[in-house]
Amino acid sequence: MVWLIIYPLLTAFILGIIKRIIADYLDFITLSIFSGYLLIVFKITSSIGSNGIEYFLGSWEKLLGIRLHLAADGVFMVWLIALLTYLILIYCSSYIQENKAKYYILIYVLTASLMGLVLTADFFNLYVWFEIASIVSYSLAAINQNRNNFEGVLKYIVVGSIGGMLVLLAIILSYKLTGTLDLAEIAIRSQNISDFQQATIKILLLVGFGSKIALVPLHAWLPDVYTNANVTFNALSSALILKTVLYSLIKVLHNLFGGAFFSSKLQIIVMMWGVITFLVAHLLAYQQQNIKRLLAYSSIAHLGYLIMVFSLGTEKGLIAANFHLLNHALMKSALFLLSGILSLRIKSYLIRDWQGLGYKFPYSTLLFTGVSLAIIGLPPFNGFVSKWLMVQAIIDAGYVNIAFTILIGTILSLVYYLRIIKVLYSRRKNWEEEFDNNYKESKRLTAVTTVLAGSCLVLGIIPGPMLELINKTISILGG
Amino acid sequence: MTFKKVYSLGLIFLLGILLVVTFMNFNQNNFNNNYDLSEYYINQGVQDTKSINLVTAILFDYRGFDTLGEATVIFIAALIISLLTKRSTSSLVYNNFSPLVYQNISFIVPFLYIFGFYLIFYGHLSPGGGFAGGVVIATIFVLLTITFGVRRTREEDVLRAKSLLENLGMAGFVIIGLLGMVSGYNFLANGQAGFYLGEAGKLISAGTIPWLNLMTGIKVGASLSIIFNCLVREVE
Amino acid sequence: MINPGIIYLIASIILYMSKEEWRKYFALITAVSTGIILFALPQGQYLQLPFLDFEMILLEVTAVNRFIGFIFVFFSIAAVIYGINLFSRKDYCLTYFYIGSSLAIIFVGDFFSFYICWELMTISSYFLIFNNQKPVTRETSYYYFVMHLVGAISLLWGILLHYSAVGTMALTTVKVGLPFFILAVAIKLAFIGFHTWLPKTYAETPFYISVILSAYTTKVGVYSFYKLLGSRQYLAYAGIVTAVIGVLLALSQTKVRKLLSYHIISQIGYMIVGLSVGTAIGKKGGLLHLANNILYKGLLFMIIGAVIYSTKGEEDLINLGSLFKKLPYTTVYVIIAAVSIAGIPFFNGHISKLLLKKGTNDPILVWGMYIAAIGTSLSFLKILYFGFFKSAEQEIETKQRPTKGMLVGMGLLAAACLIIGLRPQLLLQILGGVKKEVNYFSLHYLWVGLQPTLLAAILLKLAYQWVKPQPHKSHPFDLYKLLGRGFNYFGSKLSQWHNGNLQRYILWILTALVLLWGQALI
Amino acid sequence: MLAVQIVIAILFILGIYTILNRKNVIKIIMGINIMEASLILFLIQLSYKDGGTAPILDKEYELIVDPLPQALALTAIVIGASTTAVMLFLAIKLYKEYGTLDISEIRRLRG
Repeated sequence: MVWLIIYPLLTAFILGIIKRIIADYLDFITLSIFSGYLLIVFKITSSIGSNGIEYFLGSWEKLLGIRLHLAADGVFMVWLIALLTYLILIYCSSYIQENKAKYYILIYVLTASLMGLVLTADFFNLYVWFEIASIVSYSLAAINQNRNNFEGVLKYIVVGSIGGMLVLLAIILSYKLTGTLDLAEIAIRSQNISDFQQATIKILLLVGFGSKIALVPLHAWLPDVYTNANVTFNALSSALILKTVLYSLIKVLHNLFGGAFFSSKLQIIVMMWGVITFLVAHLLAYQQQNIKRLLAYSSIAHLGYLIMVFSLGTEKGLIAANFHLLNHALMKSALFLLSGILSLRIKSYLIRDWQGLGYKFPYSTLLFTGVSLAIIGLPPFNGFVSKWLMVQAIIDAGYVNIAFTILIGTILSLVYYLRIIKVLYSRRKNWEEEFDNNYKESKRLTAVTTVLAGSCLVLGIIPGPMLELINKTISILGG
Repeated sequence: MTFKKVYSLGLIFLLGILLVVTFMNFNQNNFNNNYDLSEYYINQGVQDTKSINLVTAILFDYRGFDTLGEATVIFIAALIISLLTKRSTSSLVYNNFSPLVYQNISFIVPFLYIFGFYLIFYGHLSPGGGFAGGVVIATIFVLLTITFGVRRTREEDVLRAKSLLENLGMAGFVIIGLLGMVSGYNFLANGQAGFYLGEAGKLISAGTIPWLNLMTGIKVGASLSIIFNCLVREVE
Repeated sequence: MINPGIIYLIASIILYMSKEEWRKYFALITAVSTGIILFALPQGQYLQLPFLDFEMILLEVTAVNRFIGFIFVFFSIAAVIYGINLFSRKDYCLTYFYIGSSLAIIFVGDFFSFYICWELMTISSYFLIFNNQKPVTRETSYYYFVMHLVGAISLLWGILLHYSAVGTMALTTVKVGLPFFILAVAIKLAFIGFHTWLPKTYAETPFYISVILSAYTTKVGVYSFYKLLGSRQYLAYAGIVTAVIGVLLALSQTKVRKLLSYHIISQIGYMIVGLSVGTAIGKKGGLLHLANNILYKGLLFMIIGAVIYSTKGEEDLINLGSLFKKLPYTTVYVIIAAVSIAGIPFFNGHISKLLLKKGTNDPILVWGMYIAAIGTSLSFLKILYFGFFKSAEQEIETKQRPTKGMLVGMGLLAAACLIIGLRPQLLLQILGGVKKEVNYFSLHYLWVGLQPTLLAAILLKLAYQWVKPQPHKSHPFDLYKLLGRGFNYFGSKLSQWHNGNLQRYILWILTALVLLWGQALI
Repeated sequence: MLAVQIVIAILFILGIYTILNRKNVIKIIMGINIMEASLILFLIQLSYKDGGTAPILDKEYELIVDPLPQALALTAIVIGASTTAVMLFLAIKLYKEYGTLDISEIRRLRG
């Protein structure tokens, strides 16, 4: 199982060695190596039992070394990471022009670190992977061919370091209390830990991870980073990095004190936090002039939904949250990648510059419109199904008023996505002169976005099998 | 005093109080679990790994995976810094020192090499290890660059070689880890996989630990000198 | 067995892909064959589909929805013939999508698919209204979509509350979450107070699009009113208020399509009255009025469309005049439509208004309807007189004649008006018929039917100066725009706080940390 | 024990104070490093035992300090150092782009 982590790592290092030799076949080799990775993922996940697989690094059993644990619920994340990264990698192979090899190396290391976050069952190891994911994302954010993004990345890195330190503090404190770093063992040993101590560790974790997943008062770096970053980074970050960090946060919060999180008074605080997050983020998104910033705020809002529903802790809530996590990953990566295509020619992400693009890129604009409707939460797209499930889960848990805020969020999100659709389909004067009509979208870019957008529609019309799958895999978290 | 300043000072004060309260609270039920993990390391560590330096034993054997991760962090840092550095146009940069400095540096460099590799190879026997040794090796390049300057045209090749070394070090680490899997055990397995552990206290002992140390040393040395070169280049 | 709406939905995709020359024939064939299929559908429940953890009932045929479905399909045939050469590919596709979702909504049997069709309808009509040429329409469509989505969300919330209380998704009269359902329905059928989207949209889209829009959106609202809210007496009063205020607002308009739009609101009021009073005759009257309204209001929109088409965009009563010489066929149709809507005997409006009157006992409602009827007659006398018969101050030029398709389309609807007016049983038998006690053509009822029109004619004579179309500025108070501005202000304030200063952001983080940590201590 | 912990707390809030109140980017980076140092000190304090020796067992010792936190500290140091390197690099880049290191002026991105 450790192959899930070391295969991409080893690939990255070997790519670093041979990148000059294979420069001509770089795309082909990189993509075929990743196809091999998918095979590995398939092989490992197909052999998983109900208790998951455990792996002891260095063959040190009995808690001496580091333990990896692929629980049933991790399978879902593993597949999401592998498949989405693959799609984005294909997109990159056509979209990235300079320093391709190093970009691929970064993406491979990113894959490894996200896998590490999902798999690891050791608290400190989690921190290490967390930091690797962070530093890779700083790096990916800083690389942009056209524009410098150093200001955004500085904000990112400062906030990220502070968040990382809070996580480290939580880890040290829990080691001080329990004398072990294994998550399961901590749960066993934490019987006679006082409420304040538990709450302290949880809060440090929440704020530390929360500054990475941009919950509202901790969110301000994210739009700044996204504004000038490469769209592929935006897609990767929004669809995978934020989601995986959120997933590992939930995993830790759940495992650390044996699910006590979901019954404490912290739960209602986190739910309210989620509500504030998405309301504020939706309001801010309407104010934006830049598409990427707008999408960034929308990502923040959706993380608000996710953490709110995750913190319910009921089985229904987990199904809904996992499904929405999948959907949002698909939709947001599709939107970012499509905005990459749409701005290929115009080289601007300002909304007003996009006027009339709908007639130049009819297909991509159609997809963009469809996915926007999906992310607003309109039928027959997947966003609606997951919103329905989320609202239902929250009502079932007894928080009727909070459920209503999700619907208000829907209206707010409509307002700003409609703005883009409106601009895209408006005609523009003197447009023909600036823009030659013969521009065609690249096939590879279009294929990737078609797959993503198509899956949005398919999951909206036939969500049954996917929900069935999620239902099977949440056994661990559902407890 | 603006409002912001007062507010931030108040906040910091509160945070300090919270920290102290938390520490006091955490000190109360400190030893209810007796730290059996560290007891085990202290009592059994040397038998398990034949490494006298327990910190190295933990770093490269019990928790070798963490070390792989932290090496990756340096790797990424070096990668991104070298990627974002502009290709410089100036051809030669140097400072004017008295001949004494040049002589001394030339004299000191071989010893530094020896010291660095000593730290790496004796990492499992005495304080030191791959990271410390790598840093010492990196300082050699730093010293040389500061005193003798650098010829940019040659530097490109040197950087390329260093980056190759860095990648080789990382790949080597993973491959040594894979050896454990080849012999039927788990990733990064050492003693259990039947590697020659030798006798505690000897140079050739502790199975894969010295080799992992070596790889890390190469890697860290190369990475840090890449980072230094790029930073210097940016400042000019 | 298939939901007729789904045929249209599938057809819209085929229309999108089909070739230019085949498109219109295909569109017509679809509409006609759907009518035939609909005729063959027996009553009962047919199509079920498991979805999530409940059953979606995609087809449930009752007398009422069959009745409305007939009218919808019939009108779609007429509208397609009317606009057969005007529609572009996008128009065909979206129109069929829109009609399909409205038809589907009539026939589904559970809340979930009801909601989905409701949203599909909103989306497709948004893109139908969305017109890239005119910036005004862009804003309007935005307004339309947001307002309808608020309604839809309210409906969704109501459904969720209903579902979690009742436990089934079957489409019935609701028990829980009534205010949310009322809000949703009110926005859809343009209750006074929630009506602001309607005149804006219908008056500013291309005329062949407003023909289509006029028939479906609000009528689906009426159907859902019937289906979800049931008969509640207080809603009848709301209905009568809508009817009276709607007609008053209509009277003050000079643009014909705006006038007609306000008229739709007023007519919706009648239907609400009929559906809420709780008597069987009232209910039938309301439904028949719905059908009639589709027919003659659609006809009126078509007529004004023909006028716009031939004068290249003129629809202001101030400028129009003496059209009867230039557009003779159209004049015949407009007379039929106007007398129908005014409730003159032997035309269909008479029948439904009579049934409504029979159904209500409350004097307030009766008098309200009477006033609304006078207003209606007056406003159509206004259209007839100032638009078609009075000679214009400036001779208006007709640059092109209405196409044959337009004339045929209008003719179909006019014929339907006449037939229903003469033989109402033909249509009413689908609803199960009305007992013979109502003799529509007895002398008394003929007199009752003529009364409002005569009064209106006298009023027109007396208050000529007041009724005469004259340019005036209107500043309608719009609460929703104000709300939007408030929302925008709040957002921009929030946005200003993000001034890019890293230290401020870190301060926020620490504040969050200290707050959370502190609450753990306490 | 508590005395060291108070020092840790002071270092921690000193770092935060520096981040919040110093305008210079380099000083902010130093503030972050101070915070990190406080955490590493905490790790060392955790492993400390009165009269214990370093965990290098070249002969028999009575009391040996906990080696695990030391290993963790090493990892934390390396990660911190890498992040600092990237931050310093960014500071150089920002100075070139904005002509200043004043954090209150490095705010083109806002809203």
